[in-house]
Amino acid sequence: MSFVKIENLNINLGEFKLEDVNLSVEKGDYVTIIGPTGSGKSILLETALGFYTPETGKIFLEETDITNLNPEKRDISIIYQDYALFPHMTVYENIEYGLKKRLNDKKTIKEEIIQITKMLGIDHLLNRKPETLSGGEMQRASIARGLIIKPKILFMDEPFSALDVKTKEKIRVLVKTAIKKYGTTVLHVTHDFEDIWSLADKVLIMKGGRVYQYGTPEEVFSNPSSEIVADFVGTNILDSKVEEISGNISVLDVSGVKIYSSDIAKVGENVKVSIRPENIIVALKCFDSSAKNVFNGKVTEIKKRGHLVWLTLDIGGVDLKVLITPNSLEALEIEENKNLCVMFKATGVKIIR
Amino acid sequence: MSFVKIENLNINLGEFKLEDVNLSVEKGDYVTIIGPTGSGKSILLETALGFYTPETGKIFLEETDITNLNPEKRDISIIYQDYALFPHMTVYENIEYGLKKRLNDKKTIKEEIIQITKMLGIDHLLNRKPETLSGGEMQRASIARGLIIKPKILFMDEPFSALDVKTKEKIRVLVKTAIKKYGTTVLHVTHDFEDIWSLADKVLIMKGGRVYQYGTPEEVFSNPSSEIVADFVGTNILDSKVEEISGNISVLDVSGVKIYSSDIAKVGENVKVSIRPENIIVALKCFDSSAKNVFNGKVTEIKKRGHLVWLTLDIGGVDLKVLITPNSLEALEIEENKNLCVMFKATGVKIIR
Amino acid sequence: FLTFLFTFLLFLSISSLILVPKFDDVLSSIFNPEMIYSLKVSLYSSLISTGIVLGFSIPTGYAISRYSFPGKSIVKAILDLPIAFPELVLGLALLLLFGQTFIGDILEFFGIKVVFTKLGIVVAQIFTALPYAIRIVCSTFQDINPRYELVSRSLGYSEFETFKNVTLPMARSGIFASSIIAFARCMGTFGTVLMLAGGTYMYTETLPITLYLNMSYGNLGMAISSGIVLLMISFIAILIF
Amino acid sequence: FLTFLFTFLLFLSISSLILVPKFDDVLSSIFNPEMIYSLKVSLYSSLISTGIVLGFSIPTGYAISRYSFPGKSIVKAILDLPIAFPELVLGLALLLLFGQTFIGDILEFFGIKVVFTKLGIVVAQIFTALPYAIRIVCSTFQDINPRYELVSRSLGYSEFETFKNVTLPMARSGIFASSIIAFARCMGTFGTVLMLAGGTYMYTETLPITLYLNMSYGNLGMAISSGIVLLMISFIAILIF
Repeated sequence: MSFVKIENLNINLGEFKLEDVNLSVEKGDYVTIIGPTGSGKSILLETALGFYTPETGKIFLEETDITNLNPEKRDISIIYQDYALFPHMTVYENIEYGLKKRLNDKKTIKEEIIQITKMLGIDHLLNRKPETLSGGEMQRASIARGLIIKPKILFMDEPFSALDVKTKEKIRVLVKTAIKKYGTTVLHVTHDFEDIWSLADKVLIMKGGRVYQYGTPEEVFSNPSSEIVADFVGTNILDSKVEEISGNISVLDVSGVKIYSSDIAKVGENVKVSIRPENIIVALKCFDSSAKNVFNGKVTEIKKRGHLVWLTLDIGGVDLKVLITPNSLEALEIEENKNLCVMFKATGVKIIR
Repeated sequence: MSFVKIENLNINLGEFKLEDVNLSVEKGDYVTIIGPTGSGKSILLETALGFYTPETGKIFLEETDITNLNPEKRDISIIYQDYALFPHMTVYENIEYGLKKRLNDKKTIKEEIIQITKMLGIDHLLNRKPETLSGGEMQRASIARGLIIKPKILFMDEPFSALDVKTKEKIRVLVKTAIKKYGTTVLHVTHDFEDIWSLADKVLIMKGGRVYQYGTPEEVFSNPSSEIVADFVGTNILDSKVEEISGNISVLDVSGVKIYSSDIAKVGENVKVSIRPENIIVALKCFDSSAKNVFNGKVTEIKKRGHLVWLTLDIGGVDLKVLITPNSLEALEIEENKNLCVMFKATGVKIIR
Repeated sequence: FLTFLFTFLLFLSISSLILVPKFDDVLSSIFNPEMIYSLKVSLYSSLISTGIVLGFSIPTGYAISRYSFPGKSIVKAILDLPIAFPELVLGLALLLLFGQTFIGDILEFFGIKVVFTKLGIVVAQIFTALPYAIRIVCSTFQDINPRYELVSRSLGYSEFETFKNVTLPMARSGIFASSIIAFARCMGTFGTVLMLAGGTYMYTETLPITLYLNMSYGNLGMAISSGIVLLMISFIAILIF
Repeated sequence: FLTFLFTFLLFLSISSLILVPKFDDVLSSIFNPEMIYSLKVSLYSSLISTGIVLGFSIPTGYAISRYSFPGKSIVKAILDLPIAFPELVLGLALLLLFGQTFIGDILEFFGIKVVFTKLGIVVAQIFTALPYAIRIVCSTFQDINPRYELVSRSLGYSEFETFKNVTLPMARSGIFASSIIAFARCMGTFGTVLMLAGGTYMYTETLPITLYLNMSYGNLGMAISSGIVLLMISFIAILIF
């Protein structure tokens, strides 16, 4: 059985709810939970923490049923976006608070606090009150307070969203180091894809209180299980009909355009396919390659977005979004209405139904 | 003289302040104002709107001094992040509110409201109260209310930051269309780079109440005027010393590595340079090209970030960040400690002092 | 829980007020001319006072919530005073002000008598209820984000038009609440009215005064009846609210 | 502005209270044995009442702000009542409760007399001040984000330990404010004390009663002096707060 197991969890708080949530997390996993506002991400954490009582369903931690245990018996720490540092205690007292419940030896406590605060770079702030700190410093203090008691699981509820971009990046690195060192299992609610790329082993996609997909970031982003997930992670989604199966390849008809996919489906079935924009190659002229799908496309739109360029290409009536670098844009002298060769591998075409 | 001109604006509200802000905006410009929290972005708008009285400085609109004019005489609309729709009025009454002050003819008012709400896709919601709408619908209603009076300038204070990613994209397109149609001049405060790429003609970078740079997005991102700006927009910043000037090229010494820049500085001067990560090309072997700067580099770090990959390359002791696509990563079989050829043009090396 | 005990006792005491006396007794007391007279005095004076209190508290609350002006903190402190301030002392102070200083003399010169008159009731009620009303109205206005007003002004409306079209409608429920509270305060005020207007039988007699006067004559039936009438009016006010 | 007029009048009336009487008169009145007795009664009873009120209001406020329990809305409504509820009616209701029902009989059987005794003063003061205190304490607790408590519990502390270590220290200023308000209320309450404890000379005589008794004897000097003493105590309480 898994380290954490959530079974058929249901709860309805009016605005937010959970519907039949099932989840299992292995020891040491770093799980990010992502989804639009109102998807029930935070409720899931607070229910697992014991703040809400689920209507039905069970929560297991190390094979023990903790569904009705008091929060203080669960051995789970939580870190909030607004830090929730106790304003009447210094940083030291805040971090010490959970630890002194477990340890009696003042010296050991002090050593451990100094160790973790050094690691997080806040050891010079121990005697300050939280209100005198910057956002990033407060967040590091709250992480130290949560981690130092070596909880079985650490929950983080959008921990970085109140911080600016620079601070965010710094703290992500610090958190990664600290969590690796403590070997903590983490459930991290976020709405920032960056958190997934830099921290997550697993991603859980939620919407409207339901779990839509759970897997490694690569799995979820390259192979979304449903339209909702694909839509959320931002790939090309095309409606198609399976025309025939030849060998290991499905031939799909997308409004008259034939696309090859290495995913197998039943002939005659209507399926949706996902093609990631960064897996599509454009070139001035088509050449022999391992790519099964080769088309002539016309550039209909060019959008510059910071470090990259989104092209929209029309291949025989089907619009495809393609992602390239500004360098390629210049090198290929791409402009609107220019004809290009569009290539992508059959393995890049995922059937998502 | 410019359409809008702000001269030496100073105001101090304790937490937020403006220091010697100067700005001129041409008619029809779409200006985004970006900066970290507390940079005084919103204060700038609310001072220009007449909510705060500046301590010193003047604000001109069409060559008229409006510094001490009442807000209702300035002909500026504002759109807030929290929509600020009047809760006791229907959507129709909200949009009508500003218009009926200007027009007496009920029929014309109705026609104009129907026209703008159709354009924004909220014409079916006119009889609803704001509280019954979704965030995106409320924001569109508040945009309609602000635009319909054809203000000389439209202010937007983080208008999209309460919306989810999908809604944001939709509304950006709608706003772009509507603003083009009305030919409105816009000042738009944001913290989202996406707003700049999709909407802005000009970018204003602020920090701590000061203006750091003002120009087109391309100018600001490819040629940041100061370290603060460069740091904020995310490029490679290197400390260097000017060794010699040969022709139109400066030869810079960056901790022993020689870098060529097409920007000119004085010999012996210490300068900082900015190199944008997407302007650096990596290849398996070096070849002849128009790039002046060619180095052998070792990959020290690979970070996958959604649609792209950040590499850190060590060229003779200097770390460079490089941005490539996942396709290139695979094609070049890049992995840590691999040696690659690193190339960038002298025109890509900007001296920012 | 201990609280239940308190709530229970309070509840019991209110019901004992209603249940202890004989029904006939109460009924006859209610149609007693003294009771009808004092009910009329109470209602009229409270309605007038509530109107005046509202007229004062809306502009004052708006000014305090929106502007900073010299002496604002003093005004706020003085408005906070009566909350923790004995009614009786307020009544005595007003009595001295209108009875023994030049202000009283000036008013009397114009034929306006405040002390021991029905006008005194109104004045006493206004001074009792106004601070409460201003506090509620002020906090209502403070809860309205000034952005709404700024939006209205940017759409071309002057400050006064904005107040009328936006601020006032948005504050409606708070203003309504404050007028109910003010009315209930005016109805129930005893110490201040007793001091300033005196408790004259069939003249400056409000319901609390009736209760007190009859209590001191030992006429428990009348006292309880006026208590019940007061209680009913309070209940009705709170139910509306 | 109109408000200045009101503030000014209020200010004038308070100063007239201090300035009108002769200084000697006031001084001699203050050292009058009646005054000293009633000051003692007032201070002792108010301190005791405030203590009891705090003891009640902290757990009650916590329960109301954190839990939903059957009858919560009833408890809240009843606690809201006295704000718009005449003091005098409350006093009468308490008088009937303790004087004419089985509760009074039971208490008397154990030798506890509430009506027309000093115990009555304390009971009257508690019932007057408690609703205010609970409201303030409750809103203080409501302003504390339950996340702090959840964090404390997730760190291994039980609910009671969390309350002691986190909630109470964070609510300190609100609890302090509520005790000051409660004390000032207890000192100033008149109608309730008059009804339940009676205004017996040199026995159940608190400062407001002294003011009233002397006023009705026509002893204006003593009345004004007790008003000033009350005023001073209120001022000191508000200054601390």
